[in-house]
Amino acid sequence: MKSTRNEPIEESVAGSVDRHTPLGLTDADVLHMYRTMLLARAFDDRASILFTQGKIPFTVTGHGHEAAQVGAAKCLTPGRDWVLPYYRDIGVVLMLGMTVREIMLAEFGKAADPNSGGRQMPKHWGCRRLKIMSQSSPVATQLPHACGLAWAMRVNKEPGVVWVSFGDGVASKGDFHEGLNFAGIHKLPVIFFCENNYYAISVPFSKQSPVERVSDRAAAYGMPGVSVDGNDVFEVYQATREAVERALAGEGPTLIEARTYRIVPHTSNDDDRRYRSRDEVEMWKQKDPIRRMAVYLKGVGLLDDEKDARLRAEVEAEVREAAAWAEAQPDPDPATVGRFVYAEEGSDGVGR
Amino acid sequence: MKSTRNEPIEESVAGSVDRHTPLGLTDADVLHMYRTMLLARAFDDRASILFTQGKIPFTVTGHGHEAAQVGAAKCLTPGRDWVLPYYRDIGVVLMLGMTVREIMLAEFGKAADPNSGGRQMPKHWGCRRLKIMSQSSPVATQLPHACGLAWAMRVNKEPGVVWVSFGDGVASKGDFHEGLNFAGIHKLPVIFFCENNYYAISVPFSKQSPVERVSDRAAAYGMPGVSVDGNDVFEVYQATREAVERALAGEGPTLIEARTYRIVPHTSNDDDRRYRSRDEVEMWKQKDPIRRMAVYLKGVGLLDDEKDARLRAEVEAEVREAAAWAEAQPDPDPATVGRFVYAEEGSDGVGR
Amino acid sequence: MAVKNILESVRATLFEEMRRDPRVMILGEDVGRHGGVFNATQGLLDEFGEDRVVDTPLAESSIVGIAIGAAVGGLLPIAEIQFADFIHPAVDQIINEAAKLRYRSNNDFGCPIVIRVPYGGGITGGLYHSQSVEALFFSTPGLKIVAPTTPADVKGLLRAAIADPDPVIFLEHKASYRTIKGEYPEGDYIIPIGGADIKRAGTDVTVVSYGMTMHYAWEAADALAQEEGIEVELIDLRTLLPLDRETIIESVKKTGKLLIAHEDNLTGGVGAEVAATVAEHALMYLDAPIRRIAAPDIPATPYHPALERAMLPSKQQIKEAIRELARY
Amino acid sequence: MAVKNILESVRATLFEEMRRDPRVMILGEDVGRHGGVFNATQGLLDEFGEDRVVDTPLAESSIVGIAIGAAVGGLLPIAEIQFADFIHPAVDQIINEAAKLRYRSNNDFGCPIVIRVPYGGGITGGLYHSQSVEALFFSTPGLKIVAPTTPADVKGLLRAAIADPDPVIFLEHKASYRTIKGEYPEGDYIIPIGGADIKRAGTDVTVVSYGMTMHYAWEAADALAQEEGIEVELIDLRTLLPLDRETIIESVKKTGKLLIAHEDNLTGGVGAEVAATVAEHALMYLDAPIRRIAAPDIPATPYHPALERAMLPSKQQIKEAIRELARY
Ligand SMILES: Cc1ncc(C[n+]2csc(CCOP(=O)(O)OP(=O)(O)O)c2C)c(N)n1
Ligand SMILES: Cc1ncc(C[n+]2csc(CCOP(=O)(O)OP(=O)(O)O)c2C)c(N)n1
Ligand SMILES: [Mg+2]
Ligand SMILES: [Mg+2]
Repeated sequence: MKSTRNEPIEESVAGSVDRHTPLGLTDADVLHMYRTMLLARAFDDRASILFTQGKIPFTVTGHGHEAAQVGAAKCLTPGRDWVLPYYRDIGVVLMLGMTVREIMLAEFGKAADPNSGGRQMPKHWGCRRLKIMSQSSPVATQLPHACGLAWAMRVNKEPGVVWVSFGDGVASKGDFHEGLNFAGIHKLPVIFFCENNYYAISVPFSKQSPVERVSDRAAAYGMPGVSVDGNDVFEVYQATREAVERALAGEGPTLIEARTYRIVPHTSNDDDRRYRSRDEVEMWKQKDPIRRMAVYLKGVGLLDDEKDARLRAEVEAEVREAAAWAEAQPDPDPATVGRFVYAEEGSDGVGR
Repeated sequence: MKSTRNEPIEESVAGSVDRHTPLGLTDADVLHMYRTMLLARAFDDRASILFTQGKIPFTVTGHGHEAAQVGAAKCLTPGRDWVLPYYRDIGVVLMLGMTVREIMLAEFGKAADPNSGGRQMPKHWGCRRLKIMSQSSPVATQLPHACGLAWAMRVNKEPGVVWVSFGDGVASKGDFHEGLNFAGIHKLPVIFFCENNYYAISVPFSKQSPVERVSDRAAAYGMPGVSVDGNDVFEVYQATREAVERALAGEGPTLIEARTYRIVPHTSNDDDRRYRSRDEVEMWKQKDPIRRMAVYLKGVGLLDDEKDARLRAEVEAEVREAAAWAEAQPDPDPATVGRFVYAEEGSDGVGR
Repeated sequence: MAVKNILESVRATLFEEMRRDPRVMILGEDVGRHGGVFNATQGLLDEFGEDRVVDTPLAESSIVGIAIGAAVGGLLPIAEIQFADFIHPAVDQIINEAAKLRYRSNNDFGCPIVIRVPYGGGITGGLYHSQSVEALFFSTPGLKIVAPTTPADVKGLLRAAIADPDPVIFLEHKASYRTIKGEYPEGDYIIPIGGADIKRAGTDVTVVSYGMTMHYAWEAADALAQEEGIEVELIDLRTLLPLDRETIIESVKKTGKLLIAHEDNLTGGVGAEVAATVAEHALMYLDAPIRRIAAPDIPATPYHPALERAMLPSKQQIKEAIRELARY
Repeated sequence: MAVKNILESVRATLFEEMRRDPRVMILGEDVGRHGGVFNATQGLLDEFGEDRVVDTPLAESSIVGIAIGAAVGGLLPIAEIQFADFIHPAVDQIINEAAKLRYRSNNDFGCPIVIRVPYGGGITGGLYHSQSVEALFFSTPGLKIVAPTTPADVKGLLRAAIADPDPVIFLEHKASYRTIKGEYPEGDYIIPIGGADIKRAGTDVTVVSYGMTMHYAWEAADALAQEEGIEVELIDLRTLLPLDRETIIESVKKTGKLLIAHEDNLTGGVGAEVAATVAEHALMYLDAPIRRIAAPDIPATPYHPALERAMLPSKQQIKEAIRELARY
């Protein structure tokens, strides 16, 4: 497992060596992964346009994180594993089966948004059907939740793992420490997945961390820590699969750091020119994980320009259609603003 | 620096090799250190008696931690360094210059108690004169305070270090993580001193920590971590002195773990038979740091039975006298209960 | 019926509930091998094992956070915070997570956790082993706060809290643990959360209280009835949130006089909301200004008993206030 | 005099104070290179350097904890919490440490820190970028809480907060940042903490408010005076803690009618204490039940604008309540 900074695309994926078959991934798998990366990107591009058009008040996107998200989520089993993705993780929830229309409902804060019915900002995931636990905005709180879910699975003898993701900024927080500590003590089947994009909004990693890698912190919790090139979907897949296997085998948690870059501002409210150079951003755009995946797929003969163009047109159409559809869906009814502060009489009670 | 469990006394201190002179400690120094250890112990024995007699409602003691405390405090410079000792650290505050009478005032919660005027439980240290920052009961909060003090010293170009102590239980808390992280990032002159007695009340170290040593966590914060035999005053002294030197040289913080044992219950409210065997406690009583120090001093010819008895009688008398004196001092005036919620008009204002 | 003190009632109810429902689990500092620093969980580890009785590290934020996750995973966790004074690191998990989980997920997720919190002064605990923390959580919709005062109420409300689909803070007054004794109802006894209890009916003055102060008010009321013929209607809130406004309003409509007494400090306390409720909904029934008795606005109970006594509301204070109101 | 909006007033005051006193420092997330997510600290790093403008890790408990230590070490730290919604992890440091340091040390130590907190809804921030957190701290003796509403008040009170020897929570309503403009006083302008401000004198109804809601109340009052001749006495609390009870009581003694309006939710809000104070100390002057307008008791402002509007108190609501009170 490499733990250095990402290499330029040319070096790491050029050529035509088949990397996916040895990992047990079929051609269909990798094409689906690629398509999901494209879909995530197309969605986020569309969301940014909707924001610019003034159709939605806010958005946050995963631009640049797609390989990390799709590579990791490919290792999860929807319906078996509990998943606690963070606000950039559109690639994760797409892989788990949340539909583009569903996500678009959240973007508009519509009544039918399965995540929160328009009560939370977009990309604040949550969906019992997919075992995606509802996420808040305060960061790091979800790490202890992941431990509690893992405890319940252990006690209830339910198979599976808990996968929880977060940014590099989160590694500074108390709840990060308390969560990893508990998981380490009890060897819980939790995969802690950090998408290190080197910034917490504007604060560079060097001002957040005294150590070079987030994974350097794993040893303090008696668990393995691995750093991977987060723009390389196969490195991420391999590390996550190994972590899932360890967890399922009862060997406990793993901390994975996927080193990547957010190639756009923090959110639609942010102006990243204040805190980082255009050169730096450009340099990382050259390492765009989607381009890298395309180069790979072409190298191994699974993709050509025409097919690529078709796929891109497809996802673009899907996203446009979903946006138009979602925009036309009913807004939340103001009369519902007071509902579900507490469970309502006749609801299905405890646990819901 | 050894990082194994404490050895039985016989092996580690028998013989007559001079260990203190090479460390730069004079004979007077080590005799003073020994006397302070005796004084701390005598004080705590007396406090326990006062509790049993119903003269004070509560006490918490440092029984067994004396070598760790005195060895560390010997490296500090009163009036220069900021010190944030925790509730077991009677040995530390005695070394810094808090008097037995002053500490006894706190034991009775008397009006003249310099720590809190009877507002806090005993052993909740605080004394501006000695640069001992006021401590609360909630644990771990003091670690970020230590960082803030170090920041102020740096900005104000004041020489010195910040020394902050805590138990093994504290290493589980969010504030531990946030404090060490900040100190590591900015290479602040803070010495994090953990007195690991293997229990947080009843919870054994194995249920608190996935790693064998508290010092194993230092690497996550980019700082050196050392574990020492906390019952060996010279090991503690040496490690602390090195940490002070590093801090003064601008090389940043150190995490020191002094491995020791609380040979009495947690506090006067606790019954430790519920959670640990008498054999275990007996085993550690054999390693009593005071006995070890006495054996050493006798070995190098600085102490004989007669002098030892005289010293013990002296400290015993001092403590008894202080108890009698303190008991007779005025209680806090109930009319003062509302004072100093905020600064009062005409007080010396900001910073006080 | 057996007689138990508050502590015994807590413990007995925990045993019953854990036997009844295998989903119930306990977690917190020293709750296992030690049995809790107040002995509330003694014996549970032996009977229910390490899966269901968890000695956690010293880390309150994660204690509540783990409970939340375990609840979503299908268990019914009871988290113990060793002293109310140490609940503050868990405030984010309680207020931003537990209390908002149902609302933010539009009812897709609930958070059936109980947080047991020994609180209150009068035990020479000093500034950090005596705090009342109800005001800290009282402005948090989504939470329920329960503060029972008798062994029977403890059983009935603890069972209701465990059965509740939403997060409940269960306040146990430390000074009552061994001093307050009473009947412990057998079997399926349960008290719905949300209802105040009229501990004593009366016509002259309404007294609203909870916690240890309720017991002082009760003694004061009994004494005044006997000695001076003043008949107090004593309302034990029992549930602080959601507040049972109706019972308070109805009583004040009858008596025209209101005294609120609690140990938490005055400003921003539960008493303020009680007073405001009456000033909004029964103002024209009031024959006298509303009175509040509370701790003074100081950070917490100081350690020395002389200071502690000067701080805590007393039976005598309550008696005088009732008398003044009755005569108004 | 220059005209500035709230945000510009905050920034200008920070510049002035940092120039005036080298002990003043700023710390928080994104306050340095970025200049703050609301731009409140833009330019400070360039002028004052990294010693005095510190980009911290994402860790609120330590942001406040470090500020406390730095204050004891002789600096005057201003900690920024990026959004009020993220202050909860720092509650232990604020309530148990900062607010109790002077009391617990019997005046040996003080804690002169300021915690700047952008708060409030109306900016489509959803459940976690819209919260009002004043009730969370309002029951904490040892703390001061300030919530200025005009650019002049911002300057005067921010200077007072920095000069204050005790910890001050300085609430800045996000919806006011760019919408509220006014004169920015030059020079040594300072407003003592602890005093409410009568923004409008009147004889018919007393309205007590603060924050954005105060502006809605102000508009409502002006409109009612013009349209219907109802003269409102509008009290802007400005300081929430310690509460200026006298100004409120005096006003109610004059008008006999009281409306309290705030954006925080009803139960346990600052309005409850205001109502209780009047019900205790001016009850017999009241000619009508006290009215409170507040957000409903839901966890926070939902994201969709339709839901957000349904939640936040409006000028229209306030107007109607005043009218009803005036006619009572
Ligand atoms: C407790 C808390 N404090 C502050 C914020 C405001 N905030 C939102 S995202 C963010 C930066 C997060 O950085 P990182 O964890 O690296 O994730 P990234 O956005 O870079 O993917 C901050 C400070 C928050 N959401 N929660
Ligand atoms: C935040 C917090 N939670 C709980 C407590 C109660 N408590 C007091 S001491 C203690 C154990 C501390 O253990 P450790 O840090 O190992 O120190 P030791 O007492 O063993 O020296 C606990 C849980 C506390 N003081 N603060
Ligand atoms: Mg990041
Ligand atoms: Mg310990």
